[in-house]
Amino acid sequence: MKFAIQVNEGPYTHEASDTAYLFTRAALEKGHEIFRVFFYHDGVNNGTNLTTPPQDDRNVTNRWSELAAKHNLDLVVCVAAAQRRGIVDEGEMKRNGKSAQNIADGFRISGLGQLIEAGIQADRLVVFGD
Amino acid sequence: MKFAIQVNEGPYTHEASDTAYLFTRAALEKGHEIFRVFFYHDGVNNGTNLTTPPQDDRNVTNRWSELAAKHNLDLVVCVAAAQRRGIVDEGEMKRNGKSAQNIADGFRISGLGQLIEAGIQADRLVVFGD
Amino acid sequence: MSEEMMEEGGTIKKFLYVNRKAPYGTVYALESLEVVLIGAAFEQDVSLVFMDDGVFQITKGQDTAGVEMKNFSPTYRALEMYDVEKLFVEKESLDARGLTEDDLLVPVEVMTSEQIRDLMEDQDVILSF
Amino acid sequence: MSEEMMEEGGTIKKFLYVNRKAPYGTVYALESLEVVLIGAAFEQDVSLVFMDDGVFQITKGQDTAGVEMKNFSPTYRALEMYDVEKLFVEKESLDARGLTEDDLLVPVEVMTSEQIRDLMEDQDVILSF
Amino acid sequence: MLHIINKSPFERNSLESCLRTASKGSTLLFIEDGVYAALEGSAKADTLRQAMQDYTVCVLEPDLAARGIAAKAMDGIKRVDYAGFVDLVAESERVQSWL
Amino acid sequence: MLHIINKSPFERNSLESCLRTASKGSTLLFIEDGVYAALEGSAKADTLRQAMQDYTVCVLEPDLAARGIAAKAMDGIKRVDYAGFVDLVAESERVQSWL
Repeated sequence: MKFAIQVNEGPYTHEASDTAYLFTRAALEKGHEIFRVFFYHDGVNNGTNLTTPPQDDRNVTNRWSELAAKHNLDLVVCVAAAQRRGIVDEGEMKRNGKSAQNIADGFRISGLGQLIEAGIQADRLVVFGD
Repeated sequence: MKFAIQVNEGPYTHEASDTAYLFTRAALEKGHEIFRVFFYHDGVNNGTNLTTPPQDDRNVTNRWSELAAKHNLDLVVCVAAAQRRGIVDEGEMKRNGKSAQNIADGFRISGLGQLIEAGIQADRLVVFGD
Repeated sequence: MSEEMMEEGGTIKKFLYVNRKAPYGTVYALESLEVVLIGAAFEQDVSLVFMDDGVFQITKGQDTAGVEMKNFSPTYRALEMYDVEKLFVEKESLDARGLTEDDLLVPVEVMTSEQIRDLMEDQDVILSF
Repeated sequence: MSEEMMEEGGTIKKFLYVNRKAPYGTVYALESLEVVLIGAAFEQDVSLVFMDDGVFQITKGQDTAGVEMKNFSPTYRALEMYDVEKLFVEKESLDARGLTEDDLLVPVEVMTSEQIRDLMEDQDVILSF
Repeated sequence: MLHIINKSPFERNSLESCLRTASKGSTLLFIEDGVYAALEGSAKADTLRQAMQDYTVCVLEPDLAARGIAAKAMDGIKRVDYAGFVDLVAESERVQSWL
Repeated sequence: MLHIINKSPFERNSLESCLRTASKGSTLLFIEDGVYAALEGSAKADTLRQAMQDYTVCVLEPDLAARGIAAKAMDGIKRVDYAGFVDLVAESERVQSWL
């Protein structure tokens, strides 16, 4: 079956990203397809490569990046939400005259249409948030 | 009177940073002293210089930076909370091998002791959060 | 998914946006509205439900000058132009807040919890904010 | 502030940490504990109150292997070593959750709402999480 | 003592918890989504009316106006702006935010 | 239909709102802080016991264990792991998260 996942909260502050990750991993292990993981609201903060969590804690962003690399996942960060919160790729950096980019491996910035498309294309859309 | 302010949530997602800003500005206008504004939990996300909010909306980070410049405010971002969420200054960038820094003008990264000190030194500590 | 239809080569699904949070205290109401506006271009079968504190999103007379935020409530009036016309409000939520249909800034259909229940069961995709 | 004293050249204030949120669902409990640990070095007069869902922070038997998070509950047992020994729990919050003192992993003093009320009025700085 | 409540009483338990532990004579200030507690005719109006007998009840006017309920707030609630908020904090020996 | 509840019933109104609008025969899944609804002997236990007559009630076991209440959950609640969570979603024609 084809799943789409929406993540509405950033790393660590809420459990949403953890649950979404563990759900996604379990779905892949069961042979399901993940059409897309869409990061919205503070969820875009999962896509920064600038975190340094404590050594004895999970690394939320790296975990997503690694799962994406292994299963060729489409991790999409909403551009409008990302602009409000400061998640930037090379294109956004140039377009908005920012001094740096901080998008993590395996994530890409795109529009809200990607969420609607995921809702249309997937058999199930599951929302994780606060 | 000497106030200290604690901000626990990031820009836009919760009203906390807005209320803290408007409170701080009003306190300064009334002639009070702001000993320190301490950003904790997701509040550290107020200190990124990578946001590009919509043109017709307020710019939460710039507003803090400008208020700090005008009144010589001490805007402190908690280092432990910042590491979990990817707010980085030059020192942190080098120490943790990060590719970029994103700390906004007028903000500095320091330890939790700065919050306790603020509680001790200020006449009132007001907490804004979720 | 029995509700799906193929039309002009595309799938049409029933999308329900469930709005349960108050505006301004958090950004969910505003960013949910942004999804609805973008989503309108996809020509799906869209409904919006306002329940719990979500009914405050469409309360008349919002004036955000004092909090220095953008008043986005007029945008709900523009939904019609995007062919988003199915707006439902839970009666029980209005009652608990001392509000009536007259307090709302857009035409809506007021529904009981039971009717909302049936509406939810008739959807393909439920986006909750 | 009548409670302030000068001692060895420093101010000693009464700090109260009010913990009202459950662990793991949000990070507030963990990051609040980090404040308490750092704050201990300042040798202030520190009290902790656990009320509402905050009582779950010190519930016995937490096992976080399945959620792949760090179990930070043993740290509450270490507070004693930091001379943080005044831990109060609201009885009404325990009762509503079907818990008793036996379910808690650290020695605490169980207080009624009225006693918590007096405790709050006796503080200089209240940090709420 | 000043108690600051920023959560909707329809969504969360902060108002109840505050009322359980606030001393008589304290001041309650409703801000952000907390201002919905001031709504006349709501299911929480009786709770607040009762509270007004033991406490001074204030509401942050800009948050009330933002939400379109400035004309619907109960009588007897003191309305303050941000400057008035600052005064309340300055006048109170201690402050508790019910986050 | 699958209803996912991730908020503590002691802090928020999501459980009540879900019960008001969930059809008989639906499945309720408690995750994250929502799992506290499963506590035997709590002030919400009767609400949940009642709900178990109309709905299939499930709880995410890893979240229950994390919170130290695995031994305190009410009888009659089905415990699932993440794989079981995936199955519940796959089996349900539609999913509503009560955020």
